[in-house]
Amino acid sequence: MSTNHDTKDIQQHIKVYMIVFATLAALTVATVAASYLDLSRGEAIFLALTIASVKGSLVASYFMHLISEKALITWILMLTAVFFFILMFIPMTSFIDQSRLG
Amino acid sequence: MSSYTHHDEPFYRKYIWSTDHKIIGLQYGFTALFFLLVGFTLMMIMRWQLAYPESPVPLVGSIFGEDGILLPEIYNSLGAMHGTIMIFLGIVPLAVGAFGNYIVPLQIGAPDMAFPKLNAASYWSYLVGGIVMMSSFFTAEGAARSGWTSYPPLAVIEVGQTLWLIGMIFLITSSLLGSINFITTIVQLRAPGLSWMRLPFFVWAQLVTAFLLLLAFPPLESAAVLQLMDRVAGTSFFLPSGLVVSGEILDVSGGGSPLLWQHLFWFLAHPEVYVLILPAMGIVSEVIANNTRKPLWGYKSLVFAVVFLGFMSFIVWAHHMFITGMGTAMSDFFQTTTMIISIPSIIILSAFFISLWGASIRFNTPMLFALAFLPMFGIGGLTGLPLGLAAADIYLHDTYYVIGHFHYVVAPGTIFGLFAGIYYWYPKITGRKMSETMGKLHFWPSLIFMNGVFMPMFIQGLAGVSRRLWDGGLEYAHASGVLHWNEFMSISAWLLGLAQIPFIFNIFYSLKFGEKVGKNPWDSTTLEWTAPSPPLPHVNFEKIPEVHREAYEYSVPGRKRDFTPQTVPKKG
Amino acid sequence: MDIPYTVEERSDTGLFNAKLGIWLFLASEVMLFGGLFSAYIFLRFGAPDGAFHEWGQELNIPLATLNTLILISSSVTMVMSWASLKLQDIKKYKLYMGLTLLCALGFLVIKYLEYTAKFDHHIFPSTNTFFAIYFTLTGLHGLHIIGGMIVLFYLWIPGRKMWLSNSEQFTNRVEIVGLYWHFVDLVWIFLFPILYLL
Amino acid sequence: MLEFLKHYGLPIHLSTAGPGIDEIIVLTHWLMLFLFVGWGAFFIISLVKFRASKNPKADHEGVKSHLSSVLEVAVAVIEIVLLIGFAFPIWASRVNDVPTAAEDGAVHIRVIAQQFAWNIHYPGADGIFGETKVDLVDEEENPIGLDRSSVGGSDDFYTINQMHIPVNRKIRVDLSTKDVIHSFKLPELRVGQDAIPGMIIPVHFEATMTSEEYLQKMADTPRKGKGLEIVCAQLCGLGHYRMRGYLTIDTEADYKSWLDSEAQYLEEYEDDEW
Ligand code: HEA
Ligand code: HEA
Ligand code: CUA
Ligand SMILES: [Cu+2]
Repeated sequence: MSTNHDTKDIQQHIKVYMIVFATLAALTVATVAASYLDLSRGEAIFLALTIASVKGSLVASYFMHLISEKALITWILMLTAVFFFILMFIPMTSFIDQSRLG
Repeated sequence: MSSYTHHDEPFYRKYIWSTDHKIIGLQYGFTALFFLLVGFTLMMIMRWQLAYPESPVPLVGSIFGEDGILLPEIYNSLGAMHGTIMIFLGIVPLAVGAFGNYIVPLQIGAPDMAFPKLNAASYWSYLVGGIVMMSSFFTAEGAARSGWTSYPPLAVIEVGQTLWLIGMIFLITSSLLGSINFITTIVQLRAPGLSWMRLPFFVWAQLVTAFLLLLAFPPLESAAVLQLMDRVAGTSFFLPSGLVVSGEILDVSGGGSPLLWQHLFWFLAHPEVYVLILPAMGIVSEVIANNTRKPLWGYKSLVFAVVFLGFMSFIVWAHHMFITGMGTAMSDFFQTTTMIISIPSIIILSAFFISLWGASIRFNTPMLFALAFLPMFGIGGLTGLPLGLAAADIYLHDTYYVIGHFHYVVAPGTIFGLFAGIYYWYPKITGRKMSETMGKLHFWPSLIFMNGVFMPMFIQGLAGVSRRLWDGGLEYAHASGVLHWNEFMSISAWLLGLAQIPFIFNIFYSLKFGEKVGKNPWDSTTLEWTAPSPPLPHVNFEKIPEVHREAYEYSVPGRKRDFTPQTVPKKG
Repeated sequence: MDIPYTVEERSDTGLFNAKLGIWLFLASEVMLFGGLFSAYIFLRFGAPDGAFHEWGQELNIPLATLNTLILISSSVTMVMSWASLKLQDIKKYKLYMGLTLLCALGFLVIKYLEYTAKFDHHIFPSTNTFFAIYFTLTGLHGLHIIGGMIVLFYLWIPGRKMWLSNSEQFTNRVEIVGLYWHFVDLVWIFLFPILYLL
Repeated sequence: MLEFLKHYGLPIHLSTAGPGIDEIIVLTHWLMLFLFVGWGAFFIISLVKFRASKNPKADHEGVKSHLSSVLEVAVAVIEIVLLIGFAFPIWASRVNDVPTAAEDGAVHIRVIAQQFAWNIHYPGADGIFGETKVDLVDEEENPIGLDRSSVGGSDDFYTINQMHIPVNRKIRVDLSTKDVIHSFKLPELRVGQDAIPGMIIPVHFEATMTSEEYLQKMADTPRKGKGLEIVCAQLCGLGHYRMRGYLTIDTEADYKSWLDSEAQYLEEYEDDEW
C-alpha cells in the first residue's frame, strides 16, 4: 500500500498533471485562434487535427497513464487503432469510385 | 441439475437473477435454442410459399389473412426476421453466450467469469433485444421487411424497421459486455500453469471471436443509431437528394449516401460470419481430439491461423459490395484479401483432416456431428471462392448460389458443430449422457435433409435465380428450368424439422433417464473434466486446478492410459 | 473461492481484471466513435465544396471553447481525486470529485443552451447533413457524460463507504471510472475542432 | 466442367463478356472440385482405416510430413493466378472500358429503376439526352421527369420495361434509380450492376445473338418460348419479385425500324397533346 516512496511519486504526478492542464488550455486557445487565421482549407484542417492529436495524446499519456501502462494494453489499443483507421479511410475509396463515374 | 446446493440461495437468485456463469450459460442456451426453433419455423412457413406459390399455408395460414396466402410483404418480413433471428438471436448467443459462458471458465480452470454481474447484464440485454425483435411482429406495422442487411433507402422508408434497430442496439450492447468479459476472463483467470500454448483450441477460438465482437460490432451500433435518426429525426445520413418514392419527392434534406450504410454494416457483418463459425470450429476441434484419441495435428499452426483469420476478417468486408459500382483499386484490394482469408480456413480444416490419420476413431454422436461438419463446411467455404472473385460475382451476386454458400457454412456447418458440443458437454452439465440411439436418429436424417435443402440452391443460383423472391422465381423465364427444385427443397426442410424431434426429446429425456456417468465419461484431458458433473455452483472446482501439460496428451507412447489430463504433474 | 485478481495484479499481465476490462470497453468505444467519424468524413466529402464549413458557421465558438476548457478542467479534477485517494486524503477526494461533477453539470448546461439556440433558429438534425452529424455526435457524447455522471455521483457519496472496508479496491474503481471520464474528454477534444472550427 | 455447370443451371451466354466470366467460374469450380475430392478421399479413407474397431490404439504423432503446407501454398498460388490472370483484367475492362456513342459508335441508353419497373430512356434521333428533373416527375405522364424543352429533349422517348438493343453493337447503359436500391441484371448476358440512389453508374455489354436466335436455341428446353428478361436482383420492396423487364435483341435493321416506330408514336402522341 501507500509507502513513503509512493507518496513522493504521486506528488510528482500531480505536478505533471498541472503542467498538462496548462498545456491543454493553451492549446485550446491556440486552436481557436488558428481558426481565425487566413489559412487555406487544407492547412486549417491539418493544423486543427495536429493540435487535437497533441492534446489527445497528452490526455491519454498522462491522465490515463498510458505512457507507463502494461504492454498488453498498448497492444490492444494499437490493434484498435489499426482497425479505426481502416474503418475511417477505406470506405472513402467509394468516393474515388464515384469521381471515376463522373 | 439441482442436487448441489452449496449456498442456500432462493430459487430466483439461483436460476433467474443468477451471476453464476453456468446458469447464465444455460439461460443463454435455452433462449437461443428457442430462437433457433422460431427462426426455423419462419423459414418452414416461407418454404411453403416457395414450393406452392399463392396457395394457402396449411396449419398457420389463418394468421396471414383470410385466404391464408403469405403476402409478399409478409414474406419479406419473415425473410428479414429469419436472417436476423438465426444470426443474432440464435447462433451467436448459442455459440458464444452459451458455450463460451459454460465451457470457457471450466476449460481454463476459473471459478467464474471475471465480471459475473456484467455477465448477467449481458444476458438480460440480449433477452430484452430478443423480446423487442419478437414484439415487432405484433405491432400494427409488422416486423422489419428490408432483409437482415437493412439497406437504406428501402429500410428507411419501409415500415417496421424502428423496432428492429432498437432491438439491434440492445443485442449489440449485450455482445459488447460479453466480449469484454470473455477477453478479461481468458487473459486474467487462467489457472496456474495454463500458459497460452497449453490452452485448448476452443478457448483460442472464443478469444478471437470475442475480439471480433468487441471491435466490429460498435460500428454497426453507430450505423443503427444513424438509421434510427433517419427514421425518427428526419435526418439524411443514408438518403441522397432527389429521391422520388411512389411519385412523391421525398421530403428530406438529402446529401447522404446509401453506400455509407453498406460499409458500416459489412464492417461488422463480415467479421460476424466468422463469429458464427469460429466457436463451432473450436467445438469440433475438442470433439475430434477426444474421439480420435490423438492430439490435434499442428496445434501451433491452428492457433496462428485462427488469429490471422480474425485479423484478416476486418479487411474483406467490401466483397459483399462488388456490384455497387466499385472501381478497380478497391475491388482488386478486396478480392485479394478475400482470397488470402481462405488460406487460414484451409489450414484449419486441413489440420483437422490430418488429425484423423493414425487415429482410433470412436463414432459416437458428438463425433458424427463433428465429422459431418468438415465436408459441409468444406462445401460452404469452397463455394465462397467464386463469390470472392469479383468477375464471377457479377453473375452470382444475390442469387441462390450465395444463399447456398452461406447456409452450408452456418447450417450443416455451425449448427452441426453446436450439436456436437451439446452432445459432448451434456454429461458435464447434467451428470448423464444423452441417448446414443436417439442421437443417431437425429444425426442421419439431419445430414441428409440439410443437403436436400441446400444443394439444389447452387443449381438455382447457377441458373441466375435471385434471392428474396416471393414466388421463388416463378415470374422469371430463366428460372423455369430449375423451378421444380423448390418443392424438393421445401419438403427436405420440413423433414429436417421433423428430424429435430428426437433431439428435443433427447434433451429432456436424458435429463432423467440418461446413463449416469462420472466426472470424465469421454476420457478427456482438458480441465473441465476434472470438475464434478455438474460443476459446483459459483466455484466450479473443489480446488483451483494446477496445469502441468499441454491440452491434448492422448495416446502418448509408454503410458498406461491413452489420455493424460492436464492436471497430472510431470514426474521428476 | 473468490474470483482472483479483482484487486491485486496478476503477475504475468501486471493487471487487475477491471483495468483490462475498462480498456477493452474503451477500445470498443473507439470503434463506436470511429463509425461516426467515418460517417462524418463520408458526408463531408459528399457535401458540396465548403458546405460543411459554411453550415458550421452557425455554431457558437466562444461557448464551445468555454465548454472545452470546462471539460479539460473536469479531467484534471478527476485525476486529482484519484491522486488524493492515493495520498489517503479522503477529504480532498470529496472536494475534487464534487468539482468534477460540477464541471460535468456545467458542460451539460452550456450544451443545453447551444441546443435550444439552434432550435430557436429552426435548425434541427433534419436541416442538413452537417447538423445531422453534429446533433448525433454531440448528443451521443452528451449521453456519455450523463452516464459518467451517474457513476461519478455513486462514487462520490453512496459508494464511498467502500473506502473504509477496502480502500484499495475503491481507489481502483475511481481509477477505472477516471479512465472512462478522460476518454469522454478525449473524444470532445476531437469533436470540438471538426464540428466547430473546420 | 462448363458442360457440367450448364447441365446444372448455368444458362448459355450471349454477350462478349460471357466467355471471360464463364471461364473464371469454371476454373474456380475446378479448383473447388479438386480440393473437395482430394480432401474427401483422404477423409473417407481415414474414417474407414482408422475406426476404433480396426485400429484400437491411436498413433500419438500421426502424420509426420508437412505435405499439407505444400498443398496450401499451391492453393495460394492458384488463387493468385486466378486473381491476376482473370479476375483483375475482367473487372478492369468492366469498369474502365466504358464505350461512348461518339468514339465507339455505342448505343447509349439510360435505365432508371423505380419500384417496381424499369424506365428505359432513349436519346432519340439526335443522340442527345434531354434533362430530367425530379420536380417534373409524374408517375402517369412523365415517370422519369423528362424536360421536353431542354436541349435534345424533344425527340427523346422512353419505354417502361421494354428494352431493345441491336446485336453485335456496343451498348452503354447509364444506370440510376428514383427511389431505393435495385439491381440491373441480364443473366444470359452476364451483366449485373446495382442501381444506387444518388449515383449514375455506367454498364456496358455487347450481345452476340438476337432474341430470335436465342429462342431457337431454347426450343427444346423448359425455357422455350420465353424471351430474355431484365431481372431485379436486389430486394426493393414488396414488388421485388415481379420487377421484371423485357429485353429484345434485334438485328440492326429491326432495331432501326423499332426506333422509327417509337419516334412515329412519339409524334402522334405529341400531336394529340396539342
Ligand atoms: C459462417 C459463415 C460464413 C463463412 C465461414 C464464410 C466464408 C467465406 N465467405 Fe461467405 N457469406 C456468409 C457467411 C459465411 N461466409 C454469409 C451469411 C453471406 C451472405 C450475406 C448476405 O448477403 O445476406 C456470405 C456471402 C459471401 C460473399 C458475398 C457474395 C455476394 O453477395 O455476392 C462472398 C464474396 O466474396 C463470400 C466469400 C466467402 C469466402 C471466400 C469465405 C472463406 O472464408 C471460406 C474459406 C473456406 C474454404 C476455402 C474451405 C476450406 C475447406 C477445404 C479445402 C476442405 C474441403 C472439404 C472436404 C472435401 C471434406 N461470402
Ligand atoms: C445463422 C444463420 C442461419 C441459419 C442457421 C439458417 C438456417 C436455415 N435457413 Fe436461412 N437465412 C439466413 C441465415 C440462416 N439460415 C440469412 C441471413 C438469410 C438471408 C435473409 C435475407 O435475405 O435478408 C437466410 C435466408 C434463407 C432463405 C432464402 C430466402 C429468400 O431469399 O427469399 C432460405 C430458403 O430456403 C433459408 C432456409 C433456411 C433453412 C431451411 C435453414 C435450416 O437449416 C434451419 C435448420 C434449423 C435447425 C435444424 C434448428 C435446430 C434447433 C432446434 C430444433 C431447437 C431445439 C429447441 C429446443 C431444445 C428448445 N434461409
Ligand atoms: Cu427492384 Cu428488386
Ligand atoms: Cu463476407
